Amino acid sequence: MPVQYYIFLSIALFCIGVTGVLMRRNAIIIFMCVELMLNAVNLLLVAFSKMWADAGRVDASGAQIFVFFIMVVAAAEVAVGLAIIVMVYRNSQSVDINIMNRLKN
Amino acid sequence: MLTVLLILIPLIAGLITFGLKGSGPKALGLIASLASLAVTLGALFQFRTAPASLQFNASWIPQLGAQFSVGLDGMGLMLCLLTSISFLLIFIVIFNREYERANSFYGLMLLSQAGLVGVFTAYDALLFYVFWELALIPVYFLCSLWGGEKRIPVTFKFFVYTFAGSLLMLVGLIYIYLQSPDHSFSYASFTNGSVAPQDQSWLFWLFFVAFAIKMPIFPFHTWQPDTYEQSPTPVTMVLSGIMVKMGLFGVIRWLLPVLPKGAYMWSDVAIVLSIIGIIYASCIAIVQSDIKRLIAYSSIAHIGLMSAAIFTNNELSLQGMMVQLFNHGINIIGLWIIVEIIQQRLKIRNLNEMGGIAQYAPGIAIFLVTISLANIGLPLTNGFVGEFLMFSGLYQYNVWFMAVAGLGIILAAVYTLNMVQKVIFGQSNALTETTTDLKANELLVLSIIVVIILVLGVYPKPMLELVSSTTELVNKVY
Amino acid sequence: MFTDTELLSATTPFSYFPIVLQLIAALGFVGITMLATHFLGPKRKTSDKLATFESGIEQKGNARQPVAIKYFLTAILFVLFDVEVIFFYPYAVNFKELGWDGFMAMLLFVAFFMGGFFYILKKGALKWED
Amino acid sequence: MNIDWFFILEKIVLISGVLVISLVVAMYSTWGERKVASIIQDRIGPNRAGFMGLLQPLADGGKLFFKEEIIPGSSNRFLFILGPSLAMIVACMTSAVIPWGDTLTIAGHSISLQIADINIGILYIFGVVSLGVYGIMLGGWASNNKYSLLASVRAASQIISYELAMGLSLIALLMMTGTLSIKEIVEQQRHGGWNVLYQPLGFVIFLVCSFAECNRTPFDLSEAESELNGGYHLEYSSMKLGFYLFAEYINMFISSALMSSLYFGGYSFPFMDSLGLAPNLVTILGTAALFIKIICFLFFFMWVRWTIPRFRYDQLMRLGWNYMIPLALANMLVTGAIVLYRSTH
Amino acid sequence: MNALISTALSGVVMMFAGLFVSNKQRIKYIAIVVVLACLVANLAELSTIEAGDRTLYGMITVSRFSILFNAIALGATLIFFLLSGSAFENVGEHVADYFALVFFILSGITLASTFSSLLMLFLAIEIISIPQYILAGSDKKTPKSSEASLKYFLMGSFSTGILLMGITLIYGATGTFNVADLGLGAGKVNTLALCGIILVAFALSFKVSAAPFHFWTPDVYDGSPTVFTSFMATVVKAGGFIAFIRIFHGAFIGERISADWQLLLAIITAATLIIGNFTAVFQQSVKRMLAYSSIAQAGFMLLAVVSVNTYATQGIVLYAAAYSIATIGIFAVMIKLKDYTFDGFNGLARTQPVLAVTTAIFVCSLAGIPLTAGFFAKYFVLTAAVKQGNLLWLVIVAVICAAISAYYYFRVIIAMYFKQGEAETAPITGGFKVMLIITAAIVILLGIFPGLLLQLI
Repeated sequence: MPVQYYIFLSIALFCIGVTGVLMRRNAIIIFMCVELMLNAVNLLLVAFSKMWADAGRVDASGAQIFVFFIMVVAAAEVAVGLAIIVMVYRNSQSVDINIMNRLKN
Repeated sequence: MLTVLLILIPLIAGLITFGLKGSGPKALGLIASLASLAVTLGALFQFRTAPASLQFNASWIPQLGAQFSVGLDGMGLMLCLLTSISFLLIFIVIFNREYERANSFYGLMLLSQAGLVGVFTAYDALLFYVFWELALIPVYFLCSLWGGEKRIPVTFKFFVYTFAGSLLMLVGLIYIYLQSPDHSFSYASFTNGSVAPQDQSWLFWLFFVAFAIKMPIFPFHTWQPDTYEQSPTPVTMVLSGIMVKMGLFGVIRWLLPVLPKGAYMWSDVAIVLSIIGIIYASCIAIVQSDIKRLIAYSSIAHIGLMSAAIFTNNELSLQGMMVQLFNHGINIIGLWIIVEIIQQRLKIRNLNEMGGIAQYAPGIAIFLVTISLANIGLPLTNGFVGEFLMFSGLYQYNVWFMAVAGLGIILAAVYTLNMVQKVIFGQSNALTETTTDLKANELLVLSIIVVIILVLGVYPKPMLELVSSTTELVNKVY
Repeated sequence: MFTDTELLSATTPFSYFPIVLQLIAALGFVGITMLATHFLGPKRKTSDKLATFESGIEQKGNARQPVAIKYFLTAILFVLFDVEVIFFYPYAVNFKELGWDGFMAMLLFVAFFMGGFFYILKKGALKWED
Repeated sequence: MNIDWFFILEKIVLISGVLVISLVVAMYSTWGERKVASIIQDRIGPNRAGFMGLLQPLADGGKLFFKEEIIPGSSNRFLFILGPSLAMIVACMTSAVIPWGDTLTIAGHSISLQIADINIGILYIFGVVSLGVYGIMLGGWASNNKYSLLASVRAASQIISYELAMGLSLIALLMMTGTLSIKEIVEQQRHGGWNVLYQPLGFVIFLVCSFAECNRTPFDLSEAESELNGGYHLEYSSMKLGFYLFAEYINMFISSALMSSLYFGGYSFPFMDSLGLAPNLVTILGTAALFIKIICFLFFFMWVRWTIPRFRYDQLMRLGWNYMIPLALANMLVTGAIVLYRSTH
Repeated sequence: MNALISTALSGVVMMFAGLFVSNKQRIKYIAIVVVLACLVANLAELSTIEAGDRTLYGMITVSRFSILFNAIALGATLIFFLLSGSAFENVGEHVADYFALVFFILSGITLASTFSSLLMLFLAIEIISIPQYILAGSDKKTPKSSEASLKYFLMGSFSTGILLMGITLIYGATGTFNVADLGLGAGKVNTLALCGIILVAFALSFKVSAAPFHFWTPDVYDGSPTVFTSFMATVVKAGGFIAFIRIFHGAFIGERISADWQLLLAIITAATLIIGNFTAVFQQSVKRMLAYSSIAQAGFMLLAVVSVNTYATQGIVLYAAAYSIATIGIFAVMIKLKDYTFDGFNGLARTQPVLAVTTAIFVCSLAGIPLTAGFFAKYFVLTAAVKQGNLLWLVIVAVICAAISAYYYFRVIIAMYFKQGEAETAPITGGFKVMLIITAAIVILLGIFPGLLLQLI
């Protein structure tokens, strides 16, 4: 399949993620949208890696290594993020980011 | 080396003063200012014999092409002289005053002296900027700590105003620095005309605003009357006697030679602003009833005339203006001292509540009259020489300007004499009847001032000679 | 496209095609069974029947309360360690080509892994008895 | 577009076959379980429906269809249905990469008895199996029942904990084989020896983890009747309950198949290449061998269930984290060192 | 290289120190010794790169500049530990873990100053960010803290996604992650690459809290435990900037491509300056004021990013040092106070003259008054921007904002010196005062002789 398909798919996924982050109010859903963004990037990286490999670059596998790094970092983020969300939930019985305006004043 | 000493004496003395207790600060302040005066006189002597030896260069930030470069020319020497005399006089006058946290007060005073001398001696643009700011900080603290009721917002305004102005100047300095072929802040590379004329046009404003705020010129003057009013009088003396001269000095040293074409382009605007300032300040002064504010506005008017004179591109008026730098400083300090004395005695500043002091304190009356006349510029007083030269220069530049500015003289006479009349003549009241006459230290200070007024009024030649070298230099470039 | 050789060589996306088929089959099976049981079974609903079961006593409150934090901790630790385990896979597959150098690098990795492991053990993250 | 319809047909037949066999095996596992239990406990077990009760599973299955479908009022309807469906789908999907046998040649077409020979078969299995946790979690959470929730949380953290050790134990195997394709691993064993000979420890760890992954005793904490009233599917009835039960048995079946393939040679049997039989016959015999191995494993699963008591939860977690993981790592390192040593000397 | 390894190991050391050492005081001392060791290890590498920059597997490049920056970051951290290390105890139980997290952040910063591959840039940014999320929420009992943490986390991970997309697009356009090989300057501007650059700019703006991506900053800085706010607003922010400047000056330079992002960044800079300064004016809490001021200061540092010349790189180093030290100092004093509003500082000059004087010096440095380090920091970034030529409007905006900044900074001085009141403080030890004085002395020394630092570059 042409690389454009992957590019469009991942851009679409990324945009869905961005929209989700900006529109949704539930911390967990926002977080999932962020993960969606990261995975869109992963897909795109692999697609580009294939593209450049086809174009004859020998170091194109670097992008796939990058994907691994993203996954690891995403995992670390998940770990921290879930812990934070659990903590917030236990503190305020809610993960709605709108009610967290106590900080504002 | 003497030049460095001139900065170091007040600086070190100031720092030491912070740690002193009791009457130590007072004594040290006096000693330091005496020493400064002595050094200044020494420098004056050396200036006649070996002027080059007053230059001092040391490495500071080689990466930037900034040097610790200080030196004294005629104008600088004159202003240093003014500074050392003024501080000495101030310290003598307030010798019998008790200030809360005296060590901080005297320390800050001395630090501001160091900053002022630094400004007058710096021959490196960055150094000049540093001193320029440095002179401001102690004064800010002095006003805020020992000033009147509304001191905090007022001095804050003053600080932010001047700080903003000087930051603009910093941008200008940086721009010129980057334009200079050898990437140096030295005076020489600033004045060698490497700035393109189209750049000079806008750079002029960066500098001019900074200096105009300091002088202050209409419409940048709004901080000034409030600050003068709210500051403790010794600080007001420093502000009006010396600090405003920083602005004028800045124009002569760092604006005209550096951006001659820019100054030429905008001289009309600058003069018009100055003249508006004269008339505006004089009119307000006439209706003022607070004596401190009155003198503050009168200072705006006088400074306006001086700044107008700078931009006339005329050797005569420039020379007159420089002499006036000194004379105005002496006169205004004299006035402030008298105000301080009156305020000390009566605890009021409202002119309408005063009157008849002449009967009870003839000494005050005599000195007030003398100094006021000098301030108006009566012939045979020191003010006359400068004003005459400035007016003649202005006349050559544009007769209409001169005519309007001349109106200022008349107005000055009106409000000054009005003040004199209200304070010392007229009906005395219960309050003014208690006025005691001058004490020894006050008498001494005022006498010195009057002597200076008269001597320079009759024999201004040494002053004119002192500044002539600077005038020539400026005129050559301009 | 869709020829034997293409499908059998394990490098193209098409070798995953049978999996898609199986997914369709599984979905179909599950869906049909679900529908079947839905229509075949009797429907006699009573409120007692629809109440959640609590060993015969009255239902109390909502069940969805936070459970012990230990479970979350386990989940978080799993995420972290699982990702580290994933790193072993590409290494294991290419292990012979990488030789002793790769082995040393892996030893370092294992050392860090064990460092983290030891840390959480000492921190009591896995201590279930209070 | 040139579509190979025969190929598709072949795959559809194979998939249907595998699915049917999975279900049948699962059904008869229930029968087997009861029989094994009765033998071990010295009783008779199911014997009414058909010969030796062989029709019992069919009766049970049919019954589930006709039971009333109850969805508790306070549950989340969508997730409540999704849970068992997901569990079942996942169970059905894992079989896709198991090589059930070598290739058959029919009418010039060579037919692989593996649904999809992808080069990352093991990763595929891990990926799909970890989805199974969702089935349990969703079911337990959607029921809105305290027992269900607790059971599902327990099950989830148990499964993920043992997944780590499971993954680690396989790495040692991968170091030896150098591939992630299950078919290739089996083929290597066909020519070399069975992997269990070289990886005994790895196998044991994998076996233990399989027990935990399938929620089998002694790791069936999530279904501990005595404390949780039946676990995460407490609120389920009719075929939805059936799905959970079936899924569990299918998982058992698949892990048996996987263990057979990874450690016991899969469809290969001793001397299969030296008997000089027709290739198709060898293939059929190989498949039969695989199923024998699978049945042995299934029996082992049941044997253990009726022999060993259940762990306490803290013991279970401690075993998983404190012993299995370090053991698997050590196994990996030792294997790595030995393999490298042998290849360089 | 040394710095990277030593800081990462230090983090591990601190983690385990927490397991074996129960005395919190002792943990602090361990941390101080360890950070000193890192500093020494970092400077020891200076001799090995005499011959030139050292590149490691195309991933990181160690240069004089990076070592110097790391030295500043480590030095600032040392000061931070010395001044505020004991405040760690007040946050929660896991003191050693907090120190460990700080060290991990430091290793991220060292990576940010040495990366030569976009992969390492990403890692650096993440290693800096993730521990911060934890630190922000480390005060588990306070809802404010956990909310700050959640906000920071959500926004931070969002920006990470943006950053990654940017990097990926750049990769798609160029086929390499290596900063030196990107070759964006040559030839026509690639739209894909430009999009990537813009996304990277947005993401990094997020991380350094530049407007309009700054909105998380005040809440997070306000909600986090003060001692960590101090670190987050200083050293960490400097780390973000070093990444910013290295990627933009190192990789995205070209005839046209620079102009494209320069305008964008110039607008961001102006917005940051204006928003940061104007909103800081209205704050009643010093902590919140410092949060906004950190945005404002970020605006000044962005000036260095916008202008591509040597003054900018020198400026960012000087700025990082000046800003970090001064802010750490103010925070250290603030932690000792009972009340974080301006009124809480009232009369501090009378009750604690040493604290007041040093705070005044720090505040002056932040405002950019001459003879403090802050002046030369501002000087350099302004020079860089003036040198750029087409950014004079931005310079003017900057200096006006600098004047405004004097307004709110001096409110602290006004409160301390000119207002009546009895500022309540926690007990102040002599050692703390000595440390404050030393810190203030460093600020002044750098203000008089910035050459001390510059000659190292």
